Amino acid sequence: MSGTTTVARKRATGKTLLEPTGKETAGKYQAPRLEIPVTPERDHIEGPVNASLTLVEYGDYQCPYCGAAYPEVKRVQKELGSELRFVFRNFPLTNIHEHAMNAAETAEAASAQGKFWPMHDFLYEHQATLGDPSVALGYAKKLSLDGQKLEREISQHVYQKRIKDDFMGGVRSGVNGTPTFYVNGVRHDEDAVAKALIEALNQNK
Amino acid sequence: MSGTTTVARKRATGKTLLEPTGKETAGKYQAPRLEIPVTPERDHIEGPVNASLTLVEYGDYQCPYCGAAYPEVKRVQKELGSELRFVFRNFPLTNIHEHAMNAAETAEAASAQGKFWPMHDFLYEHQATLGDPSVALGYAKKLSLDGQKLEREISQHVYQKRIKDDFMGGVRSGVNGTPTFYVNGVRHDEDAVAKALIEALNQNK
Amino acid sequence: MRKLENKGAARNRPQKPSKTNKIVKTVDSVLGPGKTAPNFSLNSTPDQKVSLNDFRGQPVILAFYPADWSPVCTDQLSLYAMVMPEFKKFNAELLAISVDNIWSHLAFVKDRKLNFPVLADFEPKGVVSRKYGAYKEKIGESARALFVIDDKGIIRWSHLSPDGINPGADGILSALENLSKAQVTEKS
Amino acid sequence: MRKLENKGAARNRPQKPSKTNKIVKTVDSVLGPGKTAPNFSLNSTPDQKVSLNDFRGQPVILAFYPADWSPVCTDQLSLYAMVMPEFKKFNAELLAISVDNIWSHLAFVKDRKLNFPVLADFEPKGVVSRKYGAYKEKIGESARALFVIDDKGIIRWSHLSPDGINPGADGILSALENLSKAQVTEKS
Repeated sequence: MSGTTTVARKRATGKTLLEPTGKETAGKYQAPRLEIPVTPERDHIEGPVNASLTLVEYGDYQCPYCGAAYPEVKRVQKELGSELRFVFRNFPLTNIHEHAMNAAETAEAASAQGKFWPMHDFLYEHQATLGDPSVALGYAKKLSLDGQKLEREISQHVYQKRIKDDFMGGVRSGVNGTPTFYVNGVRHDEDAVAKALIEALNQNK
Repeated sequence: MSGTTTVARKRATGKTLLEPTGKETAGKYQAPRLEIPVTPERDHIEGPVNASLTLVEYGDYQCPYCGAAYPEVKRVQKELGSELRFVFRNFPLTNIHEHAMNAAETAEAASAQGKFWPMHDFLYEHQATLGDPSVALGYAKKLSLDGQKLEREISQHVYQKRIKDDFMGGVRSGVNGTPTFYVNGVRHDEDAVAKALIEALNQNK
Repeated sequence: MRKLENKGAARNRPQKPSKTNKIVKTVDSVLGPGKTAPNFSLNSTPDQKVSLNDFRGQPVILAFYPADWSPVCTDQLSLYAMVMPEFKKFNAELLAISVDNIWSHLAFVKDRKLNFPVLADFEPKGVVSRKYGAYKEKIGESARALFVIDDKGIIRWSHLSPDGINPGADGILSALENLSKAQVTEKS
Repeated sequence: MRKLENKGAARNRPQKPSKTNKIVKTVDSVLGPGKTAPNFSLNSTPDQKVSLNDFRGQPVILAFYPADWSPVCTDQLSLYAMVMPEFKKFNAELLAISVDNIWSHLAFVKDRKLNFPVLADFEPKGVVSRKYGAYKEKIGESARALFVIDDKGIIRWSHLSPDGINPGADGILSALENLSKAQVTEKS
């Protein structure tokens, strides 16, 4: 029997898989669903909190594919306007990206001072500088953030638990690399380009 | 038929290989021989020029295996004393060792001022510093070399042709990696350790 | 999918490998829950072999995958290296298996910082993958198939990924959880 | 030999792989001079195939070798990358062939900075190596065998290395020289 079938059935019925299920017809593939619902109190949300369409990204600031997806998301946001809320969650691949955790901590520390999205955008627009934390700190100054507080919170890893919670939530939702997108709660297994994302968002209303 | 046989026969008879040679008995493997004879006017020789035993090394200053072989050669020299002449020729693997050519040029430039062996030894004893040319230049100063001349000759690549000639001569003699040793004119296909080198030198007198 | 992955890698701007292949080919042969997991002994280093039976008494995750070095930013195995601490909470071992040679595996493990054994189903090519129904005869590679095996060597969950879709770790974690619940029930 | 190579790599102090295996096994099957070189078509990238016949009209060096990523400081192929300009003086192309997958080859080519095609005799495993008598059935790898093929597709020189002995480039250069002399004679 097909393992794909097994998963599809599990998601549909919640039935345990511990007994052999015998021969059965292969089911249609179903992409994993977002297991951690969007929570305005916790999540970073760009766009109206109650928008009809939801795009969630699990991303890593150092991942080049996330860097490439960043302008695509901007295009999606421009196209769909107030119909869309965009949610960013952390999925730093610290084993292969040495600066990913520090960058995520920087964005979260900026968030504590109300500037998550400017810092998020800055980090993706300056991916090549992530090895030099002074660049992002310089930008924090421009944003008139409290630089001492920012630096202290980063060095004390105040937001590392939150970031790791994001990560494990992503794992449970079937994040399988970065970036992974969820379109209205369903994992987007197509290309991470504006056209495919917009199509999926409109289709899955 | 065996290609090994073909090569062995070629080396023995000089016969061309362009005609099919048909079925024949497999011959005994013969290691390649040194095609470029040791020339006191050109070669770097440590030990009596007319010593009865000759050890030739084709080496790369950045290669870690050459670094590991360096103390082994010292042991061989200590053991055999004036019976042995040791010859070092350049085989910089510039495609994988970015500092190998510069190091070889440094040793050759020191040689022009009569200090090949001290610089050769220094480079192998400081392999980890090859990325910082000031280290070897500092040593040149200690040796009372003309530092300006040394630097000029290195930057103008005065000895690069000589180094490349060493390299191609090595290729024609069957150098197949670094270090490659020739014991009394025959490629040493055993381990590059003192014991094996001494045995081969004494056996091959 | 492979072809698309490569196109992505060749462009100047990095682009995530396409996952647009919607036609899902199901393979009926992958071993399902309830079956005894066939034992095997494969090299994990040039000098060492790993046998499935070495891990009797603890859960084992088998991850068959097509090829070392396929050009994705984060591949399945890098993700598993990150999730290893979670697997360890269930006392589970992960063994990854492909038909690549052991030298390739060693370099790959080092490059991707993998923290679990990667086994060479190299010669005869794919013999272990075949036993699990996780071999693609036409292309000569292991399928992307997952198995969770219990402490007694019985397969309790299996999953075959559609072509080009990296399965993530969620299915494995659910299976390990179910396994752990079932064991608690058995004991009580 | 493999085992010894690995031991060397595992030690703290780098040590050159041992080459002490003195027993030379000769294989009678490697194709010899005078034979027509069997044509083949193998992937050099996931999208591109290279055929021997593409190079008709110029000398071709075929270098079969056992495995990508075997842990030697300078392997045979890195040496050939250095000697490429010399091969080019004879207008010769070099094609390297092993049973490794194309992704392994791509990563290996990048890592070792190889400047010639490296072909995947991957599936069916070793089928081209077998045609040249350059396949080791027991271990499922290509033998370390060299062929110099002339502009008309005839093998003019071949060489099978003893186990663990890297053949260097001298034999290839001599064969190319002889080939070039013979062609001058033919024309005059």
